[in-house]
Amino acid sequence: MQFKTDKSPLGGMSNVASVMRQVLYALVPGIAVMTYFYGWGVLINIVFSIMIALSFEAASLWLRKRPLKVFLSDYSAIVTATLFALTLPPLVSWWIIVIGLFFAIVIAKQLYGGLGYNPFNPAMVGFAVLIVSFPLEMGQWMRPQFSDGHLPSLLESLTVVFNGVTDVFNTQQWDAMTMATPLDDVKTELRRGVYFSEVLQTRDYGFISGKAWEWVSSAFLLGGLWLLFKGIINWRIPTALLFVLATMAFVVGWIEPDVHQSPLFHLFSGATMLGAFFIATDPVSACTTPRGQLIYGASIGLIIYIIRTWGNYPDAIAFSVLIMNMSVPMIDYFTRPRVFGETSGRKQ
Amino acid sequence: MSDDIIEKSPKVNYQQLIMDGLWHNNPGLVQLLGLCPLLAVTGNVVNSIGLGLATLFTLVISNASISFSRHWVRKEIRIPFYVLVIASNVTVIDLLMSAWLPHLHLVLGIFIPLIVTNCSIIGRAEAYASRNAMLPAIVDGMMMGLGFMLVLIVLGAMRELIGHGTLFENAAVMFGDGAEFLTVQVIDDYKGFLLAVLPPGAFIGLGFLIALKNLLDGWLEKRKKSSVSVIPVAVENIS
Amino acid sequence: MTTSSARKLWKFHGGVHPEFHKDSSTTTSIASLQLPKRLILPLQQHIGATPKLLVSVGDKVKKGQPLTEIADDQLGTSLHAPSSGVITAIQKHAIPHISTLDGDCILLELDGEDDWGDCHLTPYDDIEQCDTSALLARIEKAGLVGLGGAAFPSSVKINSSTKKGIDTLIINAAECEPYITCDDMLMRERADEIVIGIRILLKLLNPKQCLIGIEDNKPTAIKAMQQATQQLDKVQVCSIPTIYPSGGEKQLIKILTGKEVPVGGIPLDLNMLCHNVATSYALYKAVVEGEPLISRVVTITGDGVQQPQNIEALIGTPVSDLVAQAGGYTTKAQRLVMGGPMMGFALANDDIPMIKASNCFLVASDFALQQANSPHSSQAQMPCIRCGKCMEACPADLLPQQLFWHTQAKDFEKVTEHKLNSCIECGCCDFVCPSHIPLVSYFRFAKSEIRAQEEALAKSDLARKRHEFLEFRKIREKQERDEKRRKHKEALQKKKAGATAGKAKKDAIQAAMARAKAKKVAREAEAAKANAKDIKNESEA
Amino acid sequence: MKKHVTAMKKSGFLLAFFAFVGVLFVSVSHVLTKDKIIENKRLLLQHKWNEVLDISRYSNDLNDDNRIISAEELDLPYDSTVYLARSKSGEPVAAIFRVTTLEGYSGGITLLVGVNYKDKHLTGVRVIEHQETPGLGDKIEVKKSDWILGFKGKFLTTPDVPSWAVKRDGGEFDQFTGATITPRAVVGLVEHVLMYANTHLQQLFLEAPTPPKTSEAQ
Amino acid sequence: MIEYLFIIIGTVWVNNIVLSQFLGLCPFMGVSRKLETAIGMGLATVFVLTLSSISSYLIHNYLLVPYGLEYLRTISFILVIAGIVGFTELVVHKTSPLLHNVLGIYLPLITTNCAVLGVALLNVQKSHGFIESGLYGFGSALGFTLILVLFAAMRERIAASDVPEVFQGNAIAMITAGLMALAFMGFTGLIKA
Amino acid sequence: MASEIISAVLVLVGLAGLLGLVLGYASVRFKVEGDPITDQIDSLLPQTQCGQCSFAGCRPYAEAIAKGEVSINQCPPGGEATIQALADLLDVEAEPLDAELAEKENIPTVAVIIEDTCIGCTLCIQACPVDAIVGAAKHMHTVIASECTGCELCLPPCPVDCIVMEPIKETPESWKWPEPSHPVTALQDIAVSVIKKEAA
Ligand SMILES: Cc1cc2nc3c(=O)[nH]c(=O)nc-3n(C[C@H](O)[C@H](O)[C@H](O)COP(=O)(O)O)c2cc1C
Ligand SMILES: Cc1cc2nc3c(=O)[nH]c(=O)nc-3n(C[C@H](O)[C@H](O)[C@H](O)COP(=O)(O)O)c2cc1C
Ligand SMILES: Cc1cc2nc3c(=O)[nH]c(=O)nc-3n(C[C@H](O)[C@H](O)[C@H](O)COP(=O)(O)O)c2cc1C
Ligand SMILES: Cc1cc2nc3c(=O)[nH]c(=O)nc-3n(C[C@H](O)[C@H](O)[C@H](O)CO)c2cc1C
Ligand code: SF4
Ligand code: SF4
Ligand code: SF4
Ligand code: SF4
Ligand code: FES
Repeated sequence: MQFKTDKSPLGGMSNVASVMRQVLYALVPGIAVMTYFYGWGVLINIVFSIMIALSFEAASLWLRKRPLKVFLSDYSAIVTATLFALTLPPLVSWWIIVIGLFFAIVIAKQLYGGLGYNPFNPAMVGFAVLIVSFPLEMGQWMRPQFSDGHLPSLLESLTVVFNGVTDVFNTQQWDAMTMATPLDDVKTELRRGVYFSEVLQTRDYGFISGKAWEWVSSAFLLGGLWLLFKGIINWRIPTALLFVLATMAFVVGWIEPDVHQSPLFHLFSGATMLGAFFIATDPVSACTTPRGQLIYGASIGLIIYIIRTWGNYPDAIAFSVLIMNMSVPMIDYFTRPRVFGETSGRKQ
Repeated sequence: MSDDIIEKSPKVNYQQLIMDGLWHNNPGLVQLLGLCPLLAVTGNVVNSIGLGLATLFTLVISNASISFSRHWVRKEIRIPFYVLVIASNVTVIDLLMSAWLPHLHLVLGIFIPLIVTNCSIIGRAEAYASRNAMLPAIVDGMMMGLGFMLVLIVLGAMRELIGHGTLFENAAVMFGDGAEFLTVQVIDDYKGFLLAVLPPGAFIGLGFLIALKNLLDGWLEKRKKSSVSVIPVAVENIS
Repeated sequence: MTTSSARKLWKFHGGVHPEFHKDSSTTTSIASLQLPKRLILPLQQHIGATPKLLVSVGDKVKKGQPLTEIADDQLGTSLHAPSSGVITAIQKHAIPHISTLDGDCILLELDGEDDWGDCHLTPYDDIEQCDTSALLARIEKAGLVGLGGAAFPSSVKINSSTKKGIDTLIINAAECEPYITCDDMLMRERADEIVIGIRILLKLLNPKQCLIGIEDNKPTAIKAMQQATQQLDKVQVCSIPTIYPSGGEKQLIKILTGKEVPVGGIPLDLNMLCHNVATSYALYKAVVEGEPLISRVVTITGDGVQQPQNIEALIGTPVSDLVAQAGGYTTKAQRLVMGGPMMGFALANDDIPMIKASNCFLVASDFALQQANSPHSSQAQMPCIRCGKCMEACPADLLPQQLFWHTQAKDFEKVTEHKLNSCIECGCCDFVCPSHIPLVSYFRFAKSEIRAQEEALAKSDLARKRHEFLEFRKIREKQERDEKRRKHKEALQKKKAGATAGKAKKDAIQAAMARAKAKKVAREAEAAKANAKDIKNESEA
Repeated sequence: MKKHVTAMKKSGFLLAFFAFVGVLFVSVSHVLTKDKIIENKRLLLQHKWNEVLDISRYSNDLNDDNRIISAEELDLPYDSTVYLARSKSGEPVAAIFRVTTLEGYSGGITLLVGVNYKDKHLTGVRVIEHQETPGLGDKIEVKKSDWILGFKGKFLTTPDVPSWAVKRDGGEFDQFTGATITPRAVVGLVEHVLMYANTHLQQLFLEAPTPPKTSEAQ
Repeated sequence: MIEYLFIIIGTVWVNNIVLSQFLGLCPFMGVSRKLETAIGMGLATVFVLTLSSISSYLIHNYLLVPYGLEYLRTISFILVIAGIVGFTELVVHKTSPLLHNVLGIYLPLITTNCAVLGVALLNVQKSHGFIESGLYGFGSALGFTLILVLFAAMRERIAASDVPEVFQGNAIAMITAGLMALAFMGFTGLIKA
Repeated sequence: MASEIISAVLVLVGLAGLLGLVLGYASVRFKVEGDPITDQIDSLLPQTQCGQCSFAGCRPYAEAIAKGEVSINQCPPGGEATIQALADLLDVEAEPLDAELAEKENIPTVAVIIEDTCIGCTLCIQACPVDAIVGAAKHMHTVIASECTGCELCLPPCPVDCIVMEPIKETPESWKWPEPSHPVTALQDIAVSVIKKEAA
C-alpha cells in the first residue's frame, strides 16, 4: 500500500487569519466608544480605509503574481487599515486616506514582500507620512460630542469627506467643531505658562485627560487586556512601554511640578493605550526575543515621553514605534536568550 | 601595472564609455556614488542643474589633470594628490559661482565644496583617469558627469513636481531675473505633498528611480533575447 | 522507598500539550506476532560505521545467529537473525529512513521453525553473581541499542559510563509523544522484568540513585513500577507532569534533577546515564534469558488501522504484516508515519521493515494529523509573522523564528550563532506555529547543509594539504635526483681519477671539458635547427 | 634610514609641487573674484533691507551704520543688530532691527523689523530664518502667505492695548488655522521691538556706530 | 556642560548626519551589507572624524584666518583629512594586523566620505570653538555609526525577504533609508536653537 | 595682491609638503610584507586544483584575486557558493559565474579507473594534483575515492582512456535534507494550479 509523504500546500485554513480576527474583535470596544464621541467620521474612516487597503493589497499582489485569495483573506491588511484609520482625525478628506494607505500597504508592506516581511509597522508609516506632509489636516480633531460639539449627520459627514468641508459648513462652524487634540492643546497651553491643573479645568477635559480620550483609552485598554488573556500578545511590550512612560512622567513631574502633564494624563491621552496594546505589539515589526521585547517596549515609552515633552509632535506613538522598528534586527541579534544547557552568566 | 596594457591597446571603445556613464554604470543609479548631493540638493530642478553642472566641470577637469600627470604620482601619495587636484578645481568653481551666481551659490551651500568628496569623482580618478590617456579620460569624465546630472535632474523634477506641483521654480536664481517665465505651475491649485521634498522623499524617490532602471533593464534584456531568437532581421536593422 | 510525591521536580521551558490519543492502543495487552514469512533486515540501523557481513546469500541461519559484526574500534553493534531461515538476497530495499532512499538489506526467508540451533546465549540466572566484565561483554554481544530514540549502541554508552562513573541513573519511561504506548504497556505487563534490567544497570554502574520518570497520565504503569521496585532502596519512581517533550533525555534530566546537560554535551557530563525502559527490558532479555536484541514491542495505532494495539514483533517484520495483525487498514489510512506525529517521519509504503528503533507505526488520515497539528498533515504554509509562539514552546530555549529566518536566507553562519545544533527536533515549534511552517524540516535542512559545508571544507583542506605535499614532494624529489646525479658524477670522476691518477687526471679533466664543449656546440646547433624549423613551420602556417 | 629620507623627499617634493600648481590657480581666481564676491554679499543684504525699508528713503550704507544691542538690554535670547537709516543730510529716517525669538513652534524665528523714526510705525517686517512646520507655521514667510505684510504701518499706541495679540487671545492679528503658536511668537516679538524702539530709538541714533561687520552674510 | 550634551544629542538624534544632513551617504549605502563590516566602518569613522574636526579647527584658526586665507578652507581641510587617513592606514596596517583586518579596508574609503569634510566645514560655518568642534565631529560620527549599524542589521533582515525583483538590492535599501529618515523626523524640534 | 598669492602658496605648499614627508616616511617605516588576505581567499576556494580558472591551481588564483587582477567568478567547481563567500570576504558585489565557464553541470564526481583496461603507465598518477591515485608502474591503478576532488586532470593523459568520472552516489548516510519549498512559491503553485483547474 502506498502513502502520501508530500506536504501538499492545499487545504487547511490558515490560523494567521484567526489571530488577526481576534485583534479586530479586541478593537471593537474602542471603536464603539470613539464613534459615540466623534460620530460617523470614525466609521467612515475605518470602512473607507479597509476598502482602499484591500484594493492596494490586491493590486500589489497581482503585480507581484502572488495568490490573491490566500493573502486577502488573512485579515492582516484589514487590521492595518483599521489601526491606521483609528489614528486619523474624523472627517479627514478621502484623498489623504488614499495617500496614507499607499505608503502603508504598497511601500511599507508589499515592497518588502507582504505579510511577515515588513520591517516597519505599515499603519504607522502611513500615519507618519501624513502627519509630516499634511500637519494641518491631520491636527484638527472633532470636538467630542458633549463638550457642546455638534456632531455632523451621516450625510454631512460623507459630504465633508468626499467633497470638502466648505460644502457643508462655513469656517466658523467648522472651527467651533474642531480643536487640537488634548495632548496638543495641553502642550500649547503649558508653553504659554498655564499650569497643568488649570488646563484640566477647561471645558474639553474630563477626570484625567480629554473628556472623550479617557473613555476611548479605557476601551482600548480593555481590548488589549482581552488580547493578553487570549495569548495573542504577550505582556512584555505593553507593560514595559506603559511603565516607562508613566515613570518618566512621574519623575519629571516630581522635579518640576505642574508644568508637565501627569502620568495618568500621558497614559490616557492620545494613542497611548492603542499604541501599547495594538501597535507596538505588531508581531511582524516588533522585537521577537523576550529581553528584546522589554527593551523595545521600554524604549518606545521613553521616546514617546521625550518627543511629547520636548519635541514637536504632540503624540509620538508613530515615530517612537518606527524608530524602534529600525532597531529591531539589531536588538534581536544582541538579545539572543540563553540556550538550554548554556552556562548562565550567574554561575560562571 | 595594468596601465601599460590599456595604454597599448589602440582603440578605446567610446560608445561603451558613453553608455557606461549614462546608463550601465551610472554613478547615481548603479555605483551609488555621490549620493549626498544627489539627495540633498534635488529639492527642485534648478538646484539640480546647478550642482550637476558644477560636478560635470569638476569631473572633466580633474579627470584630465589626473590622467595628464598619472606617470609621476607615487602610490602612497595617490589619494592626497587626487584630492588636491579635485579640491583646487572645486575651489575655483566655488569662487566663480559665488561671484557670478550668488543666489544659486547660497542655495547649494556646503554642497559645492563637498563636490570634493563626491565619491564618484575620486572613484573615476582612481578607476579610470589614473590608468588612461587624456582623451578617453575626458570623455569618461564627461559621460559620468552627464549621467550624474541626468539623475539629478530627473530626481529634482520628480520631487519638485510631486512636492510643489511646479517645475523650474526659482529659475531666476540661476538664469537671472529674466528667467522667471521658465517656472511652470504644472498642477494648478495643488495642495503640495511635503514628503517629496523632505529627506524621506529623496531616499524613496531615488529608490523608485533605481527600481525603474532595473525594470527597464529587464525589459531590454527580454526584448534583446526575444528579438535575437525570433526575428534576426530586426536585430540587423537595429544595430 | 517508592513514594512518588516525595521528590522535588523542576520545569523546563516551553513544551506543548497535544492530544495524546493513547487510549485506543492500550485496551488490549501486548500481542505477539505470528512468524512472518520473510524478514527484511537493514544492515545499518543507526548512526555508526557500516558493519561487516558475516553471512552470504543462500546461507541457512539459525535464530539468534549474528549476521553482521562491527570492528572493535568502530561505533556500532551487531545484527542477529531474528528467526531461522535462508538468506535469499542481500540487496537494496526500501528502509524506514527519512530520505526514502533504499538501503542495503538482508532478505531472510523464514522456515517457520524458529530454531535457535546453538545460537542461544547462556542465560545468567543470578545477576548478582555475574561479574561486570561478563555483563559488559554480553551487552555488546547481544547487539543492544537504545530503544527509546536514536538507537545508540548501549554498550558504548554503558562502557563509557562505567569508566567515568555515574551518580544518577535515569530510566526514561515518560513516553511523552502522542499515540505511542509501547513503554506504557511494557511497564504495565512486564514491570518485574524491567526492574531486573535496571538492577543489572545498578550493578554495573553503582550509581547513588536511580530515578524512573513516568508521565502522570500512565497511573497503571506507575503503580506497577512502584510495586516492582519496592525492594530497591536506590530506585525511585517519579510521576512527572504530562507535557511533551518530557521524555527528551535532556528535558527529563532537568525535570528530575534540575540540572541541564551542557550545550553539545551528553548526560555523562553531569555523571548521569539515561536509558529507556524498553532498553532495560531488552537488557533483561539479553542477560537473563540469553536472547540478543531480535524483537521489540511496537505500537500500531491511528485511525487508519482497525484494532490499534501493541505487538511484540521480530526486528525486520514488514509493516504490512504488523498492520494485518492489527486487523488491517481502515478506509481512512492516508499516511504512514514511523514514530509519533511530532517526531516521526512519513513512509511511502508498507513494504518497509520495522527496525530496532521503531517504537510506533502511526497510520492516520490527513484529518487526524491536522487535528494533531502535525507537520505531516497538509496545511497551507503562510509566511512567519514572528509571533514568537514557537519560541515560547521551544524546550531548548531557542528562537525558532530567527533560525527559520536565517535558514530561509541561507545565512548558515547566523543559524549556527543562534545555536541550531541545540535543537532536538522535537517539533513543538511546528505544533504551535499559526502559519503552519514546517520548521523542523527547515532546521534539518539547515543542519544537513551545515554538515555538508563542514565536510566540503574538511575535504578541501585535505586536498590543499595533499596538493601542497605533492608540490613539496616534487621539489624534494627533484633535489634528490639532482643530488644523486651529482654524487654519481662525482663518484664516477673520483673513480676515474683514482684509476688513472697523477697527470692523467689533468688530461681527463681536459677531455671532459672538451666533451662538454663539443656537446654544447652540438646542442646549440640543434637548437638553432629546431628554431629554424619552427620558424619555417610558422611561416608555412 | 636612507630609504626613509629619499622616500620622504620624493613624496614631499611631489605633493608640494602639485600643491603649488593647484594653489596658484586658486589664488589667481580668488584675486579675480574677490571684489565681486564682496559686492554680491552687500547686495544680498541690501535686498533684504529693502523689503522692510524702501531703499529710496535713505542714503547711508547700513553696513557701516549699525549697533549691536546685547541680549540683556533687549531681553531677547540673542544679541540683536540694529541698522540705522539716515537721509542724505544725516537725519534719522528709520531703524531696522534684526531680532530672534525662541518662542516659535520649533525653535528660533529671526525677523527684520523696520521702525520709522518719527512716529514709530512699522515700515515692514520680514522673516529671515525660521524652523516652523512646513504647511502650518511657515505661512509667516512672505512666499507662502501675505500675512506678514499686515504689519506694515501698524504702530503701538499705548503699551497695554490688547490688540497686539492674535485673535484667539483677543487681539487683532489673524492666526492660521491649526497654528497659533507661530503667529503668537511673531506678534509678540514685533511688539517687543516696538516697545523698545518707542523708548530707545532716539538714543540709538546718537551713539557711535559699532565697527562694521560682515560675517552676517552667511 | 549641558550644551556639550546637547551637541551630542543633537548630532546623533536630531540632526543626524546621514538621515537629515545628507552626508556620508555613499559608505552608508556601500558598507552596510553586513553587520560586522558596518561596525568596523563605524569605528574607523569615529576615529578619523573626531581627529579631523579637531585638526581642521586648528588649521582654520591658526593658519588660514591669520593670513586671511579662508578661501583655501576646502583644499587644506581635505588635504589634512587625506593625510590623517593615509597615515592611520599605514600605521594600523603595520602595528596591528588584527585591527587592520577590521578597519583597514574602510580607512581609504573615509577620505571620500563627505561627512568628514562636511563636518569640518560645518564647524567653521557654525563658528564652533575647539571643544565644540571636537564634540561635533565625535557626535556626528557616533550618529553615523549608529545609523550605519542599525541599517546593516536591517539589510541583513531584508535580504531574506520576498522583495519584488526590481526592488531587490539597492532600491529597497534606499526606500528603507527613506523610512528611517521618516522615523527620525520624529525628533525634529527636540533641540531648539 | 602678489603678496596675497605668495602667502597662500606658501601656506598650502608647506602643508602639502609636510604631508608628503609624513606619508613618505610612513610608507617606508610601516611597510608590510605578505598579504594575509591571500590565505583567506585561498581557504575559500574548493582546492580542486583543476585549473579551470586559468591559473595553475587554487592558490595562484587566490593571489590574483588578492591583487585585484581577476574577478571572483572564475571558479566553476566552487560555483555560486564560493562566489558569494568571496564577495562577502572582499565586500564586493557577487557576480554570476563566468558564462563561458558555467556550462558544466556541477554534480560532484569521482574518477574511477576501469581496472581491466588499465595498463599501469603511471601517467595519471603524475597528473593528479592531490595524489589520489595509487599504483605502481605496470600494475593496475586505483583512485582513492575519498581523496579525489573530481578535477578530471587525470583523464587526458591516460593512453587507453580507462578513467571515467562517476557521480558520487547518494546513500541514506550522505543524503541531504532537501530545502522545504519556499512558502511563497508554494502559494504561487496553488495559484497556478487553481488557474489551471479553472481553465480546464
Ligand atoms: C555522536 C554521539 C556520541 C555519543 N557518545 C556517547 C558516549 O560516549 N557515552 C554515552 O553515554 N552516550 C553517548 N551518546 C548518546 C547520547 O547521550 C544519547 O543518549 C543518544 O544519542 C540517544 O538520545 P536521544 O534518543 O535523546 O536522541 C552519544 C550520542 C551521539 C549522537
Ligand atoms: C523530543 C524527544 C522526545 C523523546 N521522548 C522520549 C520518550 O518519551 N521516551 C523515551 O524513552 N525516550 C524519549 N526520547 C529519547 C531520549 O531522549 C533518549 O534518547 C533515550 O531516553 C535514551 O535511552 P535509550 O538509549 O535507552 O534509548 C525522546 C527524545 C527526544 C529528542
Ligand atoms: C506636527 C505638528 C506641527 C505643528 N507645527 C506648528 C507650527 O509650526 N506652528 C504653530 O503655530 N503650530 C503648530 N502646530 C500646532 C500646534 O501644536 C497647536 O495645535 C496649535 O498651535 C494650536 O492652534 P489652535 O489654537 O488653532 O488650536 C503643529 C502641530 C502639529 C501636530
Ligand atoms: C497583535 C497584533 C498587532 C498588530 N498591529 C499592527 C499595527 O500596528 N500596524 C499594522 O499595520 N498591522 C498590525 N497588525 C497586523 C499585521 O501584523 C500587519 O499587517 C503586518 O505587519 C503585515 O505584514 C497587527 C497584528 C497583530 C496580531
Ligand atoms: S510560531 Fe510560526 S509564525 Fe510564529 S514566530 Fe514561530 S515560526 Fe513564525
Ligand atoms: S524542534 Fe528545535 S527549535 Fe523547534 S521547539 Fe524543538 S528544539 Fe526548539
Ligand atoms: S577553478 Fe577553482 S578549483 Fe579549479 S584550480 Fe581554479 S580555484 Fe581551484
Ligand atoms: S583522481 Fe583524477 S579526478 Fe580525482 S583528483 Fe586525481 S586527477 Fe582529479
Ligand atoms: S557623496 Fe557623500 S559620501 Fe559620497
